[in-house]
Amino acid sequence: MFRYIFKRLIFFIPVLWVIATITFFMVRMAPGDPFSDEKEMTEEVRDRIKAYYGMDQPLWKQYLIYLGVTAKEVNKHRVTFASGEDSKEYRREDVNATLRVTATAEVKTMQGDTQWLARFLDQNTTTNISEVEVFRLERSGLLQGELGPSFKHKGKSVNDIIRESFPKSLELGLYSMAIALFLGITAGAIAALKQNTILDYAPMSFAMAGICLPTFVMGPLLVLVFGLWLEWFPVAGWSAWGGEGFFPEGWPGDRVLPACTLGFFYAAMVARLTRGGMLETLSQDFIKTARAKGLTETRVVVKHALRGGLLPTVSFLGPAFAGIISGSFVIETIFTIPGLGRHFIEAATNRDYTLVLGTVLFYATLILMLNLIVDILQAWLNPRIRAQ
Amino acid sequence: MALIEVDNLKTYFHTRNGVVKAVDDISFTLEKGEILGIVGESGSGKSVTVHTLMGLVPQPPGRIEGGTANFDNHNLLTTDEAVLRSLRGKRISMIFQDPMTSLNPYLRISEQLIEPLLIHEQANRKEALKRAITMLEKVGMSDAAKRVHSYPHEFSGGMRQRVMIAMALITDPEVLIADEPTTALDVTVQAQILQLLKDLQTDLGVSVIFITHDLGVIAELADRVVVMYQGHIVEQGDVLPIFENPQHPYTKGLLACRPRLESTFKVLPIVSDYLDETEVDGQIELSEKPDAAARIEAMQKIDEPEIDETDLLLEVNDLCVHFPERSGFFYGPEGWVKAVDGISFTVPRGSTLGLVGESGCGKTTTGRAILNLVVPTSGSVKFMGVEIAGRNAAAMLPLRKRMQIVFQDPYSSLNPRLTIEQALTEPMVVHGIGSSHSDRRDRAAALLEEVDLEPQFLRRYPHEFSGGQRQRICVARALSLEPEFIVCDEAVSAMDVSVQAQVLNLLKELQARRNLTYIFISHDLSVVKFMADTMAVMRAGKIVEQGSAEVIYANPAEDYTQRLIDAIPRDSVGSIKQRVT
Amino acid sequence: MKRDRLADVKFDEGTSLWKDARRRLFQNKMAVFGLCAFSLVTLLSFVGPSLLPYDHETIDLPYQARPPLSDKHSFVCPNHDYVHLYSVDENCYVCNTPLEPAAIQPARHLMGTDKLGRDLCAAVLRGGRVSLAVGFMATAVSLVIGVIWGAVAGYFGGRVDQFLMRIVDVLYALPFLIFVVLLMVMFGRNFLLLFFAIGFVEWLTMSRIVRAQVMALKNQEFVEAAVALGYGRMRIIFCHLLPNLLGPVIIYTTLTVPAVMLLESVLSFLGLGVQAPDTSWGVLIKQGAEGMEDYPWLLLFPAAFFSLTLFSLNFIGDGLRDALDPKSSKD
Amino acid sequence: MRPFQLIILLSVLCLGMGVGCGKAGEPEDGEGSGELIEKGKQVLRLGNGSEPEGLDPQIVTGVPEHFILAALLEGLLSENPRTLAPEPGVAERWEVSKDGRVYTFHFRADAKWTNGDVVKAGDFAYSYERMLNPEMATKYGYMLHVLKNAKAFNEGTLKDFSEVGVKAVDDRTLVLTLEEPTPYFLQLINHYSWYPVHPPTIKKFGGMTKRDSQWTQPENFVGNGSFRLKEWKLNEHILVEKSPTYWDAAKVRLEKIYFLPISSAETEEKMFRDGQLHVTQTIPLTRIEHYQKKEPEVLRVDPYLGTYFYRVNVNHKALKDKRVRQALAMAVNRYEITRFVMKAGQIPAYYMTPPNTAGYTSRAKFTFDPARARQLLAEAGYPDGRGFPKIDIYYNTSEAHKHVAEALQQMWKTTLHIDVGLFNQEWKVYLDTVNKIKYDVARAGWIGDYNDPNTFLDMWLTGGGNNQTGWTNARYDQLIQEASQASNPSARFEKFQEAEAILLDEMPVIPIYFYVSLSLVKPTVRGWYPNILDHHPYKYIHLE
Repeated sequence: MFRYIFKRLIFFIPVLWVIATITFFMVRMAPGDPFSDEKEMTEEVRDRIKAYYGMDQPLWKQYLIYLGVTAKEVNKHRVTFASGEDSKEYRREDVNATLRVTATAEVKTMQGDTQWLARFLDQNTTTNISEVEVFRLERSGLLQGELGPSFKHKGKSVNDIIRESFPKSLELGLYSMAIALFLGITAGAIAALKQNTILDYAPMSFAMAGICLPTFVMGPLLVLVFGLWLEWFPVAGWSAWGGEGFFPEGWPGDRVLPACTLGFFYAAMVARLTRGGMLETLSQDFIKTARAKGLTETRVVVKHALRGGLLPTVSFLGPAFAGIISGSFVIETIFTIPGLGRHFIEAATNRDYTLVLGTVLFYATLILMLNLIVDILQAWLNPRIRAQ
Repeated sequence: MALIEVDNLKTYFHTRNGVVKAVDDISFTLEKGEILGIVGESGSGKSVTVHTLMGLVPQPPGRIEGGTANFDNHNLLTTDEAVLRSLRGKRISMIFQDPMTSLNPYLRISEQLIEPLLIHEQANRKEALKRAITMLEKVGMSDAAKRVHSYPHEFSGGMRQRVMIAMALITDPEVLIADEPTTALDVTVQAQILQLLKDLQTDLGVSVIFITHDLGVIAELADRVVVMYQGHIVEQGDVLPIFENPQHPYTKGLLACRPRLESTFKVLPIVSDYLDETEVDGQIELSEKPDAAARIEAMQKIDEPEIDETDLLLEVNDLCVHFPERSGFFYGPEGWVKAVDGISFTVPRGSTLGLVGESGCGKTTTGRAILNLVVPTSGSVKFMGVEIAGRNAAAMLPLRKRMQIVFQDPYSSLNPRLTIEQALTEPMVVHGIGSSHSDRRDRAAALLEEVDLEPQFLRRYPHEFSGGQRQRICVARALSLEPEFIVCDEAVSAMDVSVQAQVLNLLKELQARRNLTYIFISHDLSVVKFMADTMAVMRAGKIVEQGSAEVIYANPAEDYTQRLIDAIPRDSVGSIKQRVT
Repeated sequence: MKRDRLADVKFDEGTSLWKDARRRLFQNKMAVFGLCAFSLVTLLSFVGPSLLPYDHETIDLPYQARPPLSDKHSFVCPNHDYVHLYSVDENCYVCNTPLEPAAIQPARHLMGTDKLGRDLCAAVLRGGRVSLAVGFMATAVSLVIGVIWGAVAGYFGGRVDQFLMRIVDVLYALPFLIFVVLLMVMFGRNFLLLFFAIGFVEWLTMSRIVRAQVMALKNQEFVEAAVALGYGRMRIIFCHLLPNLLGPVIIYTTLTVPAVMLLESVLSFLGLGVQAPDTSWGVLIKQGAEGMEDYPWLLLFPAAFFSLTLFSLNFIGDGLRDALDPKSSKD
Repeated sequence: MRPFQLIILLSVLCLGMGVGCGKAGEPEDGEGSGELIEKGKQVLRLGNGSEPEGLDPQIVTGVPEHFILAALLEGLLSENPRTLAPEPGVAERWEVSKDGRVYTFHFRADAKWTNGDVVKAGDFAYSYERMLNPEMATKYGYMLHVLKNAKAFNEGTLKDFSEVGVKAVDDRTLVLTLEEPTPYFLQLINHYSWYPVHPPTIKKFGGMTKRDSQWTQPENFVGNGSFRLKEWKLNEHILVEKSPTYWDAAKVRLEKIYFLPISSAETEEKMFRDGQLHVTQTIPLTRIEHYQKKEPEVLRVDPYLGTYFYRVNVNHKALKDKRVRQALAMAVNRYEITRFVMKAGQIPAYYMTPPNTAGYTSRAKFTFDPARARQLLAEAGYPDGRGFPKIDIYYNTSEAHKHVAEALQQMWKTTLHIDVGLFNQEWKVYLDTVNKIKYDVARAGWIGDYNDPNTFLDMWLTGGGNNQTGWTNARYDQLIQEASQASNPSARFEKFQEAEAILLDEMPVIPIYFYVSLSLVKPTVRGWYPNILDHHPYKYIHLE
C-alpha cells in the first residue's frame, strides 16, 4: 500500500513539471502583460518595471529562474562613482549588511554573510564617472517551494495568497460537498429503490433542474428569495469564525447561501450517478441473499447496496472535489468570498504570471492528490480492488 | 407432519410479450427432516417456486396468481412482509447458486455471518461472532477464528459456498432451501459440499429443499424428488422408485442424457429422444416417443473414426506460462505464479485430447497459451509443424483461421450488441472468406443449420437465446473460419445436463464430419471421458498423468485422478440403494 | 399432459441494431416526448426567426425592457425624418416640437423586449440556433476525442495508459482562460475555434469514463474471442468494445450538452464565440440573471427554452440508452 | 409581492426543500438579515470596487486605492469636501510666489506619523525623490513633472535629485519650484501620488526602490492620515481605525472604516439593501430605474470628471478621412444612449472635456445630425454607405460597453447604411489591441487625474502614451505646449479652446457621454458631499 502511494507520489513530479512548463510559456505568449492598464505608461517605465521583475532576461532564463534551477539577481541597486572616487562603504538596512563597493566593480561584505556581486552599468571614460550595479544571487523558485511574488497584489507572495485564500474555499467546499452528498445520495438512492415511480421521477427532475440552472442563476435566485425577501440569511460576505457579526448567534449564516448554491449543482450530479450505481448494485445476487436473510429494505439498502452503489459517485468525486474545494469563481464573486477561486480567473485576466502558475500548480497538485485519494477510497470501498 | 405444504401454487410473470406461466399449479410437501430434491432444466420453474415461498419474487412483473403455501400456520404467500421477514433467515434459510456473486463483496464475512443473529435474535456482536466461528468450523473451515474477518474475494468458490451454508444455518433454521448450490463449482468441490450438506442435515435435523438440474446430485442426496418441466410437476416421489422406474418420458430423458463414467455411449441420448410434443387445441401434450428404446440402442453403435497417431497436428513442448505476482517498483517482479509449468503433449489430427483438473490447475491457461492468447514464457507450441509461440498479432493472423476456441461462459463470450449474423460473418470479413455480403450470410445460415439452429435466428441478439443455444452459436462462430483445430475451454461446464448432452453430441458430430481436432478442457471427468481419445490430468501447472482416456479411467495411477473420478455423483440405482438403506 | 406455451413471440424481421433501436425508441413515451419537444425547439430556432415580425438586432431604445405583451404607446415627430417611435417623452429632443401620439399598437413582442428594446422572442430563437449548434458540434468533438482516447488508454493499459492519462491530468490543470486567449491570438476570430476550444476541455472527463468502462469490459470473454478470431486491435476497440459503452457514454453526453452551452457564454465573454448582436441561450441567461429582479422575463424565457431542450435531451438520452441495449427488449 | 416574485419564490422554495431549515429570525426594522451596520457606532462600511493593488501611494494607480489611501495618508494640503478647495493639511499655511512658480509650505508642528514621529518636510522630499526615482519606475511619476527638472530626473537623464525643484529648507518648511506656473497645482497635490511615505519604514523594508515592499502590511504600515491601517485581508476587507496621532483627531468622528472589495455591482447593491454597506461604489444598470422611482433618497448621481468616448484608428483606409469620422460622430444619438442605455443622468458629450472642468467648457461642439452625417459620408466618397468597408467596433467585455456598442452599431447601420461589426475582447487583449492600434473603432474612457482641462487634452499630443489613435497634429501639439506656458488662466483656456476645436474637427475620438458618479448612500451617512472628483474626505463624515 505504502509502496503504491509512494509510487504514485513519485509520478506527481514529472506531471507537475510538464504543467509548470506548458503554463509558463502559455501565459507568456498571451497578449497583454501584468502592467498594462487603461492609462498607459511610457515604454521606459515599462522596461524598468520589467527589469525589476527579471523580465528583461531571455524567456528560457526566466523559466529556469522560475523553476529555481538558475539563481536570480536580487537586491539590485546602483552605486555611482564620481570621478576620482575609489570606493564607497555603506550600510543596507533591509538585508542588514554593510558593503564596500569599489569603482572597479568589486564588492566586499563588511558585515553580514551574503555574497555580493557587482558589475559596471555605465562607464564613462571621458568624465570618469561610473555606475556600478550591486546585487546578490539567490535561488528561489519551484524547487525551493517558492511561487514568487504576485504582480497584481503588490507586497504579497503567491504562497501567501494561496495560504490566505485556500482555507476559505476549503471551508465552503466542505459545506457544499456535505450538502451535495447528503441530498444527492439520498435522492439517488430513493430514486433507485423506487425506480419508475413518482419517488424516482420527482428527485430526478429536480436533479435535472439543478443541472439546467447554472450557478450564476441559482446564486442570485437564492439570494433574492432567502436573503432579501425572506431575510433568513445574509446575501453575501464572509465573516470570520468567532469574529464579530454572526458568532454571537452561534454560526456564520453567510455560509448557507453560497454552500447551497454550489451544493445543489453537485447534488444533481451525485443524484444521477448514485441512482445509476444503485440500480446496478440492487440487481446483484448478494442483494437477494440479504433479502433472504430477512433484512428490512432499509438495511438492505444502507448496509449492502449503498457501498457498491457509491463507487461511480466516488470516482466522479475526485476531480469534482478538486474543483469544489479550490473554489468557484462565480460563487465567490456573487457572494464576495475571499477564496481561491477568484484568483484562478483574476490572475489569468490580470496576466499575473506568477499567480497563474501558482494557482495552476496548486490545483494540479490537488487533482493529483484527490485522484490518488479516490483510488485509495475505492479500494477501501471495494475490497476486490484492494487486493490488486 | 408436513413442514411446508404447497398447494396449487401459480406464479406468473407479466411481461410486455405476454404472460409467462413460470410456475403453473404445482403442489408438493416438505416433510420434517427430509431432503427434497427439485429437479428440472433451467426455465422449468424450480427456482421461481422457492423464490415464491421466500417472498423474493419481484412484483411486478411477477405475480402470485393463486395457491397456498403453509408453514407453521402461516400462509407464506399472503402473510404480511414483516412476518415473512421474521421467518426469512430465521426459520427458513436459503443458499444460492453462485457463491461468487451471492456474498456481498464489500463486507467482511464476519459481518455477513452475524447479521441474521443480530436481526433475528438480537444477539450481541461478540456472542454472535463466537457462534459464527463455531459455525464456520462446522462447515469445515480451518482456522475459522482468523479467517472470519476476511473478505469474500479471499476465498475460493467452494469456501464461499461453505460460508453461505454457515450463514444460512447459523440461526438454526427449520428449513434450508438450496438453489443449485453446487452448479457453479468443480466436481471435486461439489462432492465436498454435498457431503457437508448431508452431514449437517443429519446433525442439525434441518429439512432441505435442494434444487438442481443434475439427477446425479439428487441420487447422492435426496430422499424424495420432484421433477419439474415447464412450470409443471411431471413426477414426484421417493428417490429410489423414480430412478428405478421413471414414469414420465421427461424423467427418463433426464436420466439418460448424463454422460456416465460407466456408460459406453458414443452419442448421448437427450431428452427429446424420449419426449414428444404434440399440440392439441392450443395445449401441448407430452408423450413418450414410441421408438425411444430403439434410438437409444442405436446410439451405442456409431463407429469411431480412425486416428493416425503419427499425423501430429499439435506438438506442445515444455510449455511454461508464468505471471508476475506483483511487480516491484525498482526491481523486477517479486515472484512468479507458475500457471503452466513445463508441460508437453501431442495431439494427432482428428483426435480429441481431454485436459482435466481442478480449477486453478492451469488447464485454461494452457488452452490460451496454445492459441497465443496469453504469451508463453517459454517452451514451444508447434501447429502443423510451425512454431507459433511468441508470434505477434500480425504473424498469428493466418493461423487464427485454422485454430479456434470455444469458451466456458456462453453469456460473456458473445458480444451482446452484435446480431448473430454479424458475429458469424465478421470473422469471414476479417479473413477474407466469402465473396460478397450475401454469400457470407448464406454461409452463416448454413453454419447455424450445422449446429442445429434455425437460420432465421441470424437477426437475433445473443440475449435472446438460451445458454445452450449460445454455446452452439459460439461453436458456429468458431467454425465460420473452417478451422482444423478447436480448443473447447470448459465449453459445457455451465450447462444443464440435458443441454450439455446436446452440445457434446454436436461437437462429436462436427468432429466426424469435418475431421476436427479438439482439445477439450473440463473439470468433469465423465464429460472428458465421453469426448476424449487421450487425456491429460493437470495439477498445479503440471501434467500428472497422461494417456488413453479409457485406460486412465480404468486404472488411475495418481490419487489425484482417483479423487477426480470419485467426485462424480453416482446416480446408479445401486448407489442410491446403498445410501437409502 | 397439457401445458401452455410461451409463444415464439416475434419473429425475426430484417432488423439491424439501429432499426431495432429506433423501433424501441419510439415505444418509449418519454423519449418520444423528448424527441417531439426537441424537434420543436430546433425547428423554432431555425425557422422561427423568419416568421416573427421583428428580428433580433433592431434596436428600439425607448421601447426597452418591456414585459411580454405590453402595449406600445407610440409617438411620432411631425417634422423630423429620423424615424423612431417614442413612448416616453413629450417633446422630440432633436427639434423640441411636441410629439403626436400615434395609435396604440397591439403588442406583438411575445416575450417582451430586452434592455435595448429588441424583440426577446427573436433573440431566444436566434440564440437557440447558436446554442444548439455549439452544443452538438462541441459535444461531438469532445465525444470523438474522449472516446477514442479513453478506449485506447483502457484497452492497451500499462505504459500507454499511463502516458495517455498523464496527458489528461496535465490538460485538466492548464488554465483554460489563457488557452482560449491564445487560441484567439493565434487563429483570430473563428467560430470553428469555439467548437475546438470547448471540445478540448470537455473530452477529458469523457475519456476517464470510457477508460474505466473499457478496462472493465476488456476482460470479458467476447474480447478474447475476438482476439482468437484474429481481429485487429482497432476493430476490437471500435467495433466490439465501443458499442458496449453506449450507456454511460450517452448519460455523460447528455450532461455535457448543458455544460457546453453554458461554457459558450463564458467564451463569448472572452471574445471567442458569438459576437453581439448575435446571441445564444447561455449569453441570454447570463444577461437575464443580472436583472432577474426587475426584468424577470429576460431570464425566464431563455431559461425555459434551455431547460426544455435539456430535459428533452435527457429523455432522449435515457430512451436511446435503453433502445440501444438489445437486452432491454426482453421486458 | 408581485406575481413574478411569487412564482420565483415558489419555485425556489421547491428547490430549497431540505435546506429551508434556517433560522427564521425576526428581521429588525425592515433591515436585512446580513445587518452589519451597527447602530450608534461610528463604523462606516464602504463598497470599494475591486481589491486594491497595494497600498503604496507611489506605486498604485487605481480608484479603489485612492479611497483607502485618502484615509491613511495626508498630503501637504487637504480639500474642502464640497468644493475641493485647498485647505490646510500637513502644511498649516502656504505661499505662492508672484510668478506662480515657487510654492512654500509651512508644516504644522503637530502633524505626526502613526508611530509618533513628527512629519517633516524632508519626509516629503524623500517621498518625491522616491516617486521620481527612475529605478522605482512609477506609473504616476508624470504627475510630479510639473516640478522643476523632475521630468529629467524621472527619465534618468538627470542624476542629482538636489537639482529637482524640491527643497526641505528645514523640518517645517518645504519649497517646491515648478517648471511652469501651474494654476491647478494646489489641486494636483491632493492626488495620492503626492502623498508622503515614512522614510525610516521604507528603508527598513527594502529601501527606496523596492517595489514589492512589505511596508504596506498592517503590522508595518506607518501613515500620517486620519486613520491607521488595522487589517488587510485579501479580497475580504481592509479595516482602518481612527488614528490617535492625527493632528486633527478631535474632528474625526468615525471610529472605523471597512473597505470592502466587491467586484460585482449586483452583489454590492444587494449587500447595500441587506444592510451590510453604507455606501456603494456603483449601481448595476438594471437597478437604476428602480432607485430613481422607488428610493430616490439613497441614490446619489453626481457629475464626474470623466468622458466616455470612442477612439478611431485614423490610419484605417476609410477612417483616415476626417469627414468619415465626423459622419460617424454625428450619426450617434447620444440622447438615446444616455437616457435609455446608461439611464443614470449621464450627459451627452458633444466635445471632449467635461463641461465646467475648473471653469472650462469647450465652445466648439458638434451636434447629432443624421442628415449632415450622411452628406459628409457621401462627400468622402461613400454615398449612402456604398463602397464603405466593414468596420468593427472593439470593446472590452462588459454589459454596459456592449449595450453602447450595439446601439452605436445600429445607429451607424441605419443612418449611414454602413456595415458595422462588433468585437468584444478580454480586458488585456483589448488593451493590447488598442495600444498597438489594431482596431477600427474602439471604446474608451478617461477619468481626469485632476480638475483641469489639461488632463483631457494633453493625451492627444503626438506620441502621447494614451493617444493610441495614430492621430497627430502639429498645431494641436503647439497649442497644448503654449497653454502650459501661458501667463494667465484665461489665455491658457483660450489655447485649450482652440486645441479642442481642432480635436473636434479632426475627430480622432468620438465623445459619447460624460460620466456621472453613481452610488447608493444610506441616509444615516452625513458629510458625504457630491463633487466632481468623487473625493470624500473621511474626517468630515459621520453616522447618525
